[in-house]
Order: sequence, then structure tokens, then C-alpha cells
Amino acid sequence: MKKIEAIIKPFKLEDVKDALAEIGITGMTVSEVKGYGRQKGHSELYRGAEYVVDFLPKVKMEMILDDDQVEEVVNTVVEAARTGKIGDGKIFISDIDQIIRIRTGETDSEAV
Amino acid sequence: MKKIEAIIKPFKLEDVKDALAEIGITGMTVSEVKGYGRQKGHSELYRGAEYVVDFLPKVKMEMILDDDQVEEVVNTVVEAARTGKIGDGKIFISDIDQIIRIRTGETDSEAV
Amino acid sequence: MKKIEAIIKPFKLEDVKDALAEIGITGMTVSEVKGYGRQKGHSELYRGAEYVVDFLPKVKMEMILDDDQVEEVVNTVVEAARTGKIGDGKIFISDIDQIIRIRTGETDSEAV
Amino acid sequence: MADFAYVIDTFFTLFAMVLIIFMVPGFAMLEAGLVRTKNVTAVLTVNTMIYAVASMAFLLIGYSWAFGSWENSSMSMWAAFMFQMAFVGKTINIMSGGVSERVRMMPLAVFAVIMGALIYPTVVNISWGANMLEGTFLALSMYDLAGSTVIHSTGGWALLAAILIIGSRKGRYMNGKIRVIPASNIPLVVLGAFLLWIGWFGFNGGSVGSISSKESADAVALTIMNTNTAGLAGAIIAGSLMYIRYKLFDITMILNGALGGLVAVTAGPDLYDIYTPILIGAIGGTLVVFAVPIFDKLRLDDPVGALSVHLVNGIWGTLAVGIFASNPAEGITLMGQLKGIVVVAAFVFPVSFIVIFIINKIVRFRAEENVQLEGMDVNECGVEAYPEFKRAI
Amino acid sequence: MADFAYVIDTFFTLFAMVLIIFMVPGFAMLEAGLVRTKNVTAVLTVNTMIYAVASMAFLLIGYSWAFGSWENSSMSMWAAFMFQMAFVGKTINIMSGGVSERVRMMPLAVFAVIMGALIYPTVVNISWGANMLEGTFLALSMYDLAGSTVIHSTGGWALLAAILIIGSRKGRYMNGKIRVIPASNIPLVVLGAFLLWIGWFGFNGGSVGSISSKESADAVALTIMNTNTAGLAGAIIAGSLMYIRYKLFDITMILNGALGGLVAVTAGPDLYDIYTPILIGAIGGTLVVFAVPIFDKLRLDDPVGALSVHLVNGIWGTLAVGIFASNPAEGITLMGQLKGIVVVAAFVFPVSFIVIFIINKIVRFRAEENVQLEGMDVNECGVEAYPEFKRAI
Amino acid sequence: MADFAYVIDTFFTLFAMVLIIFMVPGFAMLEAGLVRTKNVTAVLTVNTMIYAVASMAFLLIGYSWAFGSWENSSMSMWAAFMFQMAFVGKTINIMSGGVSERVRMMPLAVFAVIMGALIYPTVVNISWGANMLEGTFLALSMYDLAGSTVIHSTGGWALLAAILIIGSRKGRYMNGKIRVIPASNIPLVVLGAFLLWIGWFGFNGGSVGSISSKESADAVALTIMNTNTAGLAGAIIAGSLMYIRYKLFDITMILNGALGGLVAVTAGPDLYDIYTPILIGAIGGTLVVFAVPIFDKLRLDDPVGALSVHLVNGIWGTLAVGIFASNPAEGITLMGQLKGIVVVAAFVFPVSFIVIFIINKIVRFRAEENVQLEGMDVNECGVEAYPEFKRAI
Ligand SMILES: Nc1ncnc2c1ncn2[C@@H]1O[C@H](COP(=O)(O)OP(=O)(O)O)[C@@H](O)[C@H]1O
Ligand SMILES: Nc1ncnc2c1ncn2[C@@H]1O[C@H](COP(=O)(O)OP(=O)(O)O)[C@@H](O)[C@H]1O
Ligand SMILES: Nc1ncnc2c1ncn2[C@@H]1O[C@H](COP(=O)(O)OP(=O)(O)O)[C@@H](O)[C@H]1O
Repeated sequence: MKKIEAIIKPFKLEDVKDALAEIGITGMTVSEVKGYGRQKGHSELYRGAEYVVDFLPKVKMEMILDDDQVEEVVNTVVEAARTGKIGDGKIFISDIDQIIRIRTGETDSEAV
Repeated sequence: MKKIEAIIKPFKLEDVKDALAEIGITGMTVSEVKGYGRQKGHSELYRGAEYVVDFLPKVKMEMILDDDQVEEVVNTVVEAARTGKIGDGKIFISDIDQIIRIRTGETDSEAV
Repeated sequence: MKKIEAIIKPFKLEDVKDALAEIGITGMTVSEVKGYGRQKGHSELYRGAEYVVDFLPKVKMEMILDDDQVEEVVNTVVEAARTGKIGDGKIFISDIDQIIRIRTGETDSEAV
Repeated sequence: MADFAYVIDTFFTLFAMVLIIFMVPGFAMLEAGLVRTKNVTAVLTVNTMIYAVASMAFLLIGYSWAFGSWENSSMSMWAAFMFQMAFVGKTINIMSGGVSERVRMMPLAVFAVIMGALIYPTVVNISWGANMLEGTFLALSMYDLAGSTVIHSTGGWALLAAILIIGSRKGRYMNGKIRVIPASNIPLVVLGAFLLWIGWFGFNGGSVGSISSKESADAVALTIMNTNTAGLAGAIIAGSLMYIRYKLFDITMILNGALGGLVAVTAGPDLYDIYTPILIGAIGGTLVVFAVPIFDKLRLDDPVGALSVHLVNGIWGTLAVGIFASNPAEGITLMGQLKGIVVVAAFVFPVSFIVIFIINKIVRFRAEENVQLEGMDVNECGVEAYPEFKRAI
Repeated sequence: MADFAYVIDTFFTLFAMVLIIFMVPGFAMLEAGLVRTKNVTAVLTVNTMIYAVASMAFLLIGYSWAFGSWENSSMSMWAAFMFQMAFVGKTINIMSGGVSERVRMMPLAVFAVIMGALIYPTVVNISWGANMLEGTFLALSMYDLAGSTVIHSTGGWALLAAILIIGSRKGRYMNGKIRVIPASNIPLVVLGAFLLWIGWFGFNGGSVGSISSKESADAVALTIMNTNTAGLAGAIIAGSLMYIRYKLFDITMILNGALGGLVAVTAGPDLYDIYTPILIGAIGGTLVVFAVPIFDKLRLDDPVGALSVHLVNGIWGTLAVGIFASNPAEGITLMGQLKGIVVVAAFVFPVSFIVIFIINKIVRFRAEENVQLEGMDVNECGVEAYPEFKRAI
Repeated sequence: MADFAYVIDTFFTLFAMVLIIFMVPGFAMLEAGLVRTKNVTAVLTVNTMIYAVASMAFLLIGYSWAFGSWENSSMSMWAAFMFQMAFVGKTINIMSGGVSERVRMMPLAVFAVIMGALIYPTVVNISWGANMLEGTFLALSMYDLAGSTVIHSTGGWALLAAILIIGSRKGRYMNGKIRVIPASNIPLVVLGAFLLWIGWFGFNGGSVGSISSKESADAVALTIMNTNTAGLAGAIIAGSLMYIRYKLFDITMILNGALGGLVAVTAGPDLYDIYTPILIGAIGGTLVVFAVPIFDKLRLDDPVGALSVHLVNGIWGTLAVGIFASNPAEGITLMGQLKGIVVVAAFVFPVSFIVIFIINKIVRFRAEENVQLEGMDVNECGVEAYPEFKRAI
């Protein structure tokens, strides 16, 4: 099994979730993160002084999947999350040894 | 070494932490996440209109462990986190290459 | 490619980020977490009763890197994040199979 | 004893004015609580600038235009001015609240000046003031003690014009669906609503104009009591309707119901016995509960419910005087009330529309889509409302 | 000159009433700040509904029952009503605050009606009002200017009955341990406490009943000054005790100390010289500091400290009049004060207990455990207080 | 008719006092909104303790020292006291706000006692009070209706002394760079600023001292109107300057501009016609916009902008009386104003410096670096302001 981590722009979350739902992916865990990369933060003002906010809000989605779903999911995420502008984010894929569903104790593919 | 990621219901955190402490696990990192799965969100109201909140609050625990502790920990988490109702969460296990304790520079098992 | 996860003290984030920038690392994803370990929480007061806060605020940095950058990055983080006091945090290293940059579709080393 | 009346009425008017000024933070907190966190600073800044800009315009131009002269023999002229000045911002607040989360500040400030210097003073002129229509067939006989029409409908008509021109928030109506955008900070909403409620005591009580005789003291006290009662009734009915429908108590609707009741009683709180306001307020609250979804169906996107609270109930409240307190001997008739509503509408709506339309050609009111996405705060103010609080997804 | 007194006293009473109405957002903000974020909307909704429902019940039934008649020759009867109406919600607020985070809204609303229409008006009847006990051996001679007993103890006794029936919050007392549940929003707590403090000036000052003569003007001013002084002393002593014990300044306790001092002085602020309130307030603050943990040891779970602030100090304040301002010539004696405390307790506690018990059989007051876990907001209101703010673990 | 004046002036003074007390939550909310979340409880606790401690010190010692006697024939002596007491906390608030996020509470409380009992009362003594300088060459002829110098500059000089001794917040100035530390909660800032603004009506209006004649009623009304106008002008100019410079509306600066205008008009709002305050307030707002960065360049770290608002504009406002309302016949001259500014500065600054310096030797004012890092809340209060809200990085 694989873990897919996608760092995306926050306002794309709904779109990506809907696109994934259409290809049958309904399990995921999402968290709010701050990203630092090529996309530069905007500057803000405070009592007459300007300053730069360099960590930008991003959303991280984590999905555990069977190996054969990976390609489709990656393509779907890329398509739904892309705006073509800098800062669209990244997808990272790694291995997962084992999964357990807490409620039932089922493991691996059955637990996804 | 292994990394155990457990996605659980937020109000179970204290119980799980206490259960893990009893089997000698005292290092972990916890974060708040939103989960999307079979468990459906409730609907909320706003000025007379109903809408569904579909991301549910969950807690993610991450623990890095020696391989031989994995089974016991998994069992403990499953037991303490289970309510038997949908949405209890998942445990994911993966490999970790190396660990470093920042304070001392110790690595691997000594750093856990 | 490798994923480096570093759990550090929140107020060290700026220092670590600057130190990494100096060695040319400019991509990372950061999130707020709570840590539980040897460092003990402080006690707080509420209407005359004392209680212990045992999860401490930490920051988690995630960086995906080419294998040959790992050592330098780890050393840099350790140096910049160390205060020598308990609770300085940990670094975990694991494998990443694949990376995709959403904007361009580039993969792996090019996508970092 | 002339001095006694002069002193007391000056003091009382200052007291009432202070209560009304509490409505400035009142509106600000209400609206700041109702919008998303990314637009909170912008809404607060708009509220502050409106108070500053419209009051200044009223001082320099509007007041003389509305009342013909500053002279006043019954109380200090400065107190009389301050009382009237406290009203002017409200009209614009009603309008600005309803277009929040997408309106840009610069054109809004320009509109505030025109509203404070000309449009609102003209409405006051023909209803409470110098009355340039006197003797013409348009001359109003409407009874509107504290402005169900003069303030609330006026603000409401301007808002309607603004919404038609500015459009809805990005993402609000998509593919035929209405996306709900919840309030971000409920304690602020409640605080704001109660500051408004308290301000209303000054608004309506002070509009009696004097407290220095036994009769006027009674009129003031009755006015304040009836004002409060209508608010109570509006809250109770809105709460009950929500409970019947959803088995849930939606506080945002309860408070809108209360405010609807308060608007509805505002035209004649001194004319009713102490039970009529229960009915007037209850109808007011009910109207809000039904109007909010109707405006949404009409795709009139109003984040704070101002059309339902102020425009609908401004009309209802003015009619209510004709229904429950008609008194032809004193010139109060249902027809007279209706005429007042229509004349004010026929003046305010087109004029506001044209003014906003012209301003809009020069400086667009509506923020770009990506600006709306990122939030007005960062783009218009450069100040986030809660930079240290982690925003949920 | 009768007019002068009538006008001034009407105006003054309206002024005092407005200050008391600030206690509505005051209580709302205080309690919203003290509970967990998942219960904030519920607490705010309860506060709003109580104001609406209890005031309406008092208007329709309670006021006549308490005072026999609406007639009033010294000021506008509507002003007199509004002043008294402003009190009624307080009693229920005291009770609702203490059972928050687990109480359901529907049964609470029912209780609010009964409290506002019958229980509280009966207490007023026998103490400040028509006095149906007159001539019986129960007739009260208690001096209680602004309600240490009539308002605060009454609310406190009702709360005690409610806690006994409803029980503690889930997870509060487990395995013999007391789990601390900290306040979620300290600025709201501070804002609420100061709005209450300011409201107290109207509460106690207005209770003097008149300001229109030199003597009464002095009495009002002395009352307000002494009220404030007792609050200052309560805050200072509570802060000092916390510092001695923990080397930390616990603001929630400091504010509770201040409120305790304010409750304690309420029975006789017009009777003391300007130094006695320092002592009364300091004892009031001390009582709070010690009562809070004692109630916890008794497993009486009171998230806002209302028992300590209102019940304990309501009793202490009433006794204090007998101790520091006993004046048998005017009928003020320690025994008379004690009798007042006991009679009110003997009426309010059992009646509240029975009423709550019966309501509870029909609609349970206590929310299910899983509802408490998820929070009252989502389950009772359908509105989260801070949906965009990420909740910490 | 003596009674009439006595009654009305007592009532009016109590009314003004209540408005000023709204400045207690006003300052508290403003400062709580401006500091980082980790220091919010500490700031709120400081505000509360200052009100308690300084008021008590003023009651027990300061008032007699300032005015010589409690006697008062024109109104109730208790009302007169309460009005003056409402002022004393302000002076210390100005100072405590400017050293927040690093100041420890214990030494601050000690300073508050000395300020409330001695330093501020001495300033009052020589300006509004018993006047121990009478007959000496130092005797003041400064006109300062409501304290541009007596309150605001006094607080400002004490703050300057405090900043010099306590130093800047950790991390504020590093390697020659100025790190911006943004406000954490903008709605609280706005709420606080408007509570202050409203409080100002009582502050300045009440300082006229009487409302019981036609002339004094006019003076009060004009004072309140001019006060408000200067605030409006300060807000408008600050907003305009920010927009010109950054194309952004920085609400924190706009509000500071408004407060600057309010401070500036405070010395003589009863002396100006209704247009002059526009100029005075606009200059006041401009001064704030330029002073804030200058103090930063001087490494005087002032998280709330108190030096710019209160000290700079306290001076400007006092001079403005000499410039715009010079009236040698009545003893109002530019030189007299200047002398007042200098004498007060020459007394307050060194005395505050020495007192703070001595206290600092015994109990350090400045929190350790790691305490500042962790936040004052956890270390001084043991209470987090928002424990359930996740803090952003
Ligand atoms: N090497 C990396 N490791 C972890 N996260 C990264 C890395 N590089 C980028 N990111 C994340 O991806 C986000 C987008 O990257 P950025 O360089 O701004 O633009 P782009 O996605 O167009 O390459 C960043 O904000 C950060 O959260
Ligand atoms: N495939 C997945 N990848 C990542 N996280 C998942 C996945 N499936 C479920 N989760 C997480 O587990 C939580 C519980 O899953 P859910 O399907 O609701 O119930 P259950 O745990 O009973 O199977 C979800 O809210 C989500 O956070
Ligand atoms: N086994 C573990 N798995 C995951 N996270 C850990 C583990 N042990 C420690 N941590 C994280 O590292 C942080 C620091 O660890 P701690 O034991 O307090 O001190 P030190 O870093 O000095 O060893 C903890 O707060 C926690 O977030």
C-alpha cells in the first residue's frame, strides 16, 4: 500500500475532494500546514510598518491507497489542484507496511 | 524502526495516552486533523439554511518505535481508541530509516 | 529521495528556516503539533485549581530531499534547533518513492 | 422654568446620543462576527471609516441641508446636532453590511460621503426636517418617530441598489446551488446585537425629542418599553420558528428576529399600548425568518441579513403605524404611511442606484475573484484580524 | 415642582435601567468566555432566550403579581416597569450560568417562564412589593436595597436545586479526581465582568428609587461609590490570596472576587460609610476564593462560580447589613436580616427544586453524555461559535 | 432652585463617570487585541489590577492630597469623588499599555499605588486642585479642561521613564532591524477603541463640571461635539495618509489616529468653534502617523502606540489651546500653556524615573527572556487567554 501526501492550495480542497469522490476515493485525512517554497508571501502592514509573511497557508491531504489506485489518484489530484500558478503544491508518495481499522481490527486492503 | 500513525477520535486522546503510558510509551507527537471517510458529518444551520460539515475533527498521533514494540502498541491503541462506532479511525505503519535526538545527537534506538 | 521530519521547539522555527536557506533549502512544509516526551509541561491555574498541561507545543517541519542532501540538512537542523535543554525534539528520516510538482507535472528530483 | 426644560432636554439628548453611538461598535461587532475571518478587518475598517466620513460630511453639509438651520431653542444646538449625527452612519452601515466580503473600501467611502451629505439629509428634509416638499402634492404626512422608513428603509433601498450592481460573493451561488457561509465568531455577533438593542433605547427614546414635562417623560418611557417589547417578541418568534422547523435554536436567526422586531416598532413606539408591540415585533421576527431565504432564492447575497431586517421591517413598521395607530384627526392614516414609504423608495432607490452605478464606472466596487478568495483583509487593509489563530480548513 | 421630581426620576430610572441592560451582554460574554468553545453558542443562546422569555413573562404576569398594580405617582409607570424588568433576567442568568455545558435549552426555557412569571415575583412581592405576608408572622423586615437576597440568593438557591437534579458535567469528577476545565476566552470574561460591574451602578444606584432631592442625590452617589469600593476590595483580596498561594495572578478568580464583593455590598450600599464597603467587599472576595474549591469538593459542578459569587455572598451581604448598619429604630436588625434570608431560602429552594424536578420528568434537563462530548452547540443550536478557528487538542 | 442644580449636576456627573468607567474595559480590550496571544491574559490582569489598586489608593490617600478636602457644595461629594476616581486609572493604563509583553505584574502594582496615591494627585493638585504652588513663581495658568497634560502627558512621561528602564521586548530590535509584531485580535482593538471614544464624551463633557444652567448645558454639548469631531478628523487623516503611502487601510493606525485626535482636543474642547477641532484632530492624527515610526527608530518599544497617542498629542493639545483659543484676559496664553507642559514634565518624568528605578532594584520590572518567549500569561497568571484555540506558527 502507498501513502499519498498532497500539499495543495487551501481553496482547492473542495474541488480536489469532489474530484476524488468521483473516482471512488472517500477516505482521507486533511490538515492545515504552512508552506515555504518558491511562491513568495505577500507583505502586510502594521501601524505604518511593512513586513513579509513568508509561510503560506496550504492544506495537506493524506490518503492511504492500494498500489493500483495510485496513478489515477495522482492524476486526479494534479488536475483538480492545478491553477498553473506558482505555489500549486506537491505530491509525495511513500510506502506503508500495514493498516488497521480501529473499529473492526480489519487490516490492510480491507481497512482502507 | 517503525512509524505508527493513528487517526483517532479527539476525545479518546487522553485514554489512549494513558494506556500507552502504562506500557511504557512516553514519546509521541500529536496533531489535529480533519477526517473524511464513512462517518458522515452532521448538518449545521445558518440563518435558516442547513448545510453539511463533511470533514470531521480527528487527532493524529505519531510514534516512532523499535520494531518489536509495534504489536503491543498497535493493540493498545486499538483497544483504547475503539468505541465500536463508525469513524473510530485507522492506524498506519511505515518504515523509518533513522532517528536523531536534536539535544544530544544520539541516533536510532537511543533517540526514541 | 528522503523525507525529513523534524520536531522542534516553536521559537526555533525562524532560526532553522534561516539556517536551511543558507545551505540552499527553500522548500518545506511546516505544521503545528503537540509533543509528549521527557520534557514535562507546566501547570496552569484556573479559579484556584492547579492542573498540568502535558502536551507541549512543537513545530513539525517536513522536507523532501535528494538523498545526498540529507546529511547536511540534518546537521544544519540539529545545530540551529539545539538549545541543549530537554525537549529540543527529534528528526526522523524515511523513504519517499516519488514526487510530483502539481503545477508542471515534473517528477522526482526536478519536483523538489 | 425654561432653563429647566433646556437643561434637562440637553442632558437627555446627550444621553440618548451616547446610547446611539454604542451602535457604532454594535454594528462593527455584529458584522465582524458574521463574516469569514479573512474579511473581518475589512468589515471593521469599513464601519470605522463610515462613522468618520459620513459624520464629517453631515457636519459640514448634510445637517444644514436637512434642517435648514442649526438654531434650536428647546435644547443646546450642539446636542441636537450630535443626536442627529449619530443617526447618519446607521443608514450607511445597513448598506455596507449587506455588501461585505466583496466590496472595496474606496468607492464605499465615496458613497458614504454622498449619502451623509446629500441622500440621507434629503430624506430627513422631507420627513422630519425643513421639508422642501411642503405645499406640493408630494408632501409627506407619514408618522415615523425614529425612522423605520427614514433610516432603515433608506439604508435598505441603498443596499438593494448596491447588491444589484455589485453582485454576490464569489462562490455563494454556484451551479444553481446556494453555498452557506457561516458566521465566524458568535460571541461578537451576540455582543453586537445587544449593543444595537441598547442603542435602540436612545434612538427611539431620544426621538421623542423632550423629557422635560410629565407627558413627555411618559412618552419617552413608553417608547423605550415598547421598543424593548418588540425586540423580545421578535426574538421569541424567530427562536420558536427555528425550533419548530429544525429542532435547533439558531442564534443568528434569533438575533435577526430581535432586530427585525426593533426595526418594526421604530415608526411609532410612542403610539401603541403596551401589548401591540408584541404583535408588531412578532410579525417583524416572522418576516425576517421568511425573508432571509427568499432573498437568497432571488440571488440577492446579503451576508448579514440587512435586507430582511431593515428594508422589509422598515416597510412593515411604517405600515404598522397606519394599521394599529391610525388617527386621522392627527393626520396619521394608512394611506399617509404608504405614501411615505413609496415616496422615500422612489427617491432613495433610483438615486442610490445611479450614484453607485456612476462611482462603479470610475472605481469598481466589487473586488476581483482572487482578492475575494484571499480575503479582503490582506488586500484592502494589509492587516489580518486573527493572525495568530490557526484557521480551520 | 412635582413635575421636576417626576421628570428627573423617570429619566434617572431609565438611565439606571439602561446600565442594567448592559448586564445582558455582560453575563453573556462572561459565560461565553468561561465555557469550552464547543458550548459557547449554546450559552449565548440561553442568555438571549432568557432575556426574551423571562422579560416577556414578567411583563404579562410577573410584574402585577409582584407589585399588585402598575400605578406609580413618583415617576412614569413604564420607566418603573422597565427598571424592575431589567432585574428579572439576572436571577435566571445566575442559575443558567451554573448549569451550563450540560443543560438543554427547552426545559430551561420553561423554567425561565415560571421563574419570571411566578417564583421571582413572589420573592419580590414579600420583600419589595405588594407584600402578601403583611401582618403574618412571616412578614419580612429585611433591608435589602438592591437584592443581595432577593436577586442573588434567589438565583443561587435555584441554581443549587438545579445542580442537585442535573448533576455535573461529564468527565468533571472521575475516579475521585476533579478535572479542571479551563476558560476558553479570557478577553470575553474580562469584558463581561466589567459590563456587569458597570451594570451594578445602575442596579444599586437605581434601587435608591429617586434622585430628585438633595438627600436622595447623595444617597444615590454614596450607593454607587460604595458599590464600586466593594468591587475593588473583592478584586484586590482575591488577587492577593491567589498570589500568596500560587505566586500567580489568576484573573478568573480576581474577577470572581470582584463580583463577590459587588454582590456582598448590594444589600445596603446606602447605609455604610465609605470605609465599611472595603471590609464587606474584602470578606466577599475571600469567601469566593474559599467557596469555589469547597463546592468542588461537594461535587457541585458550577462552571462559572455562581454559587460562590451569588449565593454565598448574597447571604453574607444580607447579614452584613445587620452587622454593620443595624438600626432597630428603623427596623434593621441582624435577626430581621437572618429571617429574610431564611424565609426566602425556605421558599425558593424547595419550590425551584420541585419545579425543576417536574419539568425534568417531562423533558430531561441534562444532555446525553455523547451530546456533551460533541458539545451543546452542534446539538442544540446547530451553530458553532468559532467554526473557522482550529481547535487545539 | 439650588436643589435643582445640585440634583442635576450630581446626576450628570454620575452619568459622565459611568461613561469613563467604560474606558476600563475599553483599554483592556484595546490592549488585549494589540498584544500577542501569549500575553493577553497578563495584559487583561494588569488592566484589572490597576483599576482596583489605583482607585483604592486614590480613595484612601490621593483624593485628599489632590483636592485638599472632600467638601463639595455644588453636587454630591460622592459623585465628585467617583468622577475624579474614574480618571486615575487612565494615567497608569497609558503607562502599562506601553510596556506590555515584557513587564512583570508585581512591580507594576507597586508603581500603580504610588502613582494613584501620590504622583498623579500631585499633578492634579497643582493644576485643578488645592494648588500648593499658588503664589510661587511655578504657579500654573495652563488651561487644560480634561487633561491633555494632566492625564495624557502625565501617563506618557511615566511611560517614557518606564521604557527607558525596562527596555524593549525580546526580539523586537535585532541586528539593527525592527521586527514587526502584529496585533492578535482586531475586533477587540476596534471594540476597545470605540469604548474609549464613548468614554471620552464623559471625560471631557463631565469636566465642564456642571450642566445645570443654560450656559453650562451649551458648554457641555459643545465640548462633546468638539471632542467627537477631533476624533473623526484624526481617523480620516490617518486613514488617508496610510492609503496614500501604502494603498491599504491600516485599521490599527486609523484608530490610533482617532485616539490621537481625541487626546489633542481634550485640553480645550469648550473653547473652540465647531471647525477648529477638525484642524486640531487632523494634526493630532498626523502626529501619530509620524511619531510611531520615529519612536521605533529611537528603539523605544511601545506595543500599543501610547507615546504617540498620549504623550505627543497631550503636548500638542495643550499647545493648541494657546494657539487657537489664546485669551489673555482670562489668563490663557501660549506661554502659560507651555509653562504647564514643562512644569508637569519636569515633575512627572524624573519622579517616575526615580520611583521605577528604585522599585526595579528591588523587584525587577522586566521579565526574563525565556519568560517573554513562553509568554507572560503562563508565567505571571497561570491562565492562557485562548487555551483551546490552536496557535498559528
Ligand atoms: N522540498 C519540499 N519539501 C516539503 N514541502 C515542500 C518542498 N518544496 C515545496 N514544498 C511545499 O509545496 C508548496 C508549494 O511549493 P512552491 O515551491 O511554492 O511552488 P510549486 O508548487 O509551484 O513548486 C510549498 O508551500 C511547500 O508547502
Ligand atoms: N484511505 C484513507 N487514507 C487516509 N485516512 C483515512 C483513510 N480512510 C479513513 N481515513 C481516516 O480515518 C478516519 C475514520 O474513517 P471512517 O471511514 O470514517 O471510519 P472507520 O474508522 O470506522 O473506518 C477518517 O475520518 C479519516 O481521517
Ligand atoms: N517516540 C516518539 N515518537 C514521536 N515523537 C516523539 C517521540 N519521542 C519524542 N517525540 C517528540 O519529540 C519531542 C521532544 O521529546 P522529549 O522527550 O520531550 O525531549 P528530547 O527531544 O530532549 O528527547 C516531544 O515533545 C515529541 O513531540
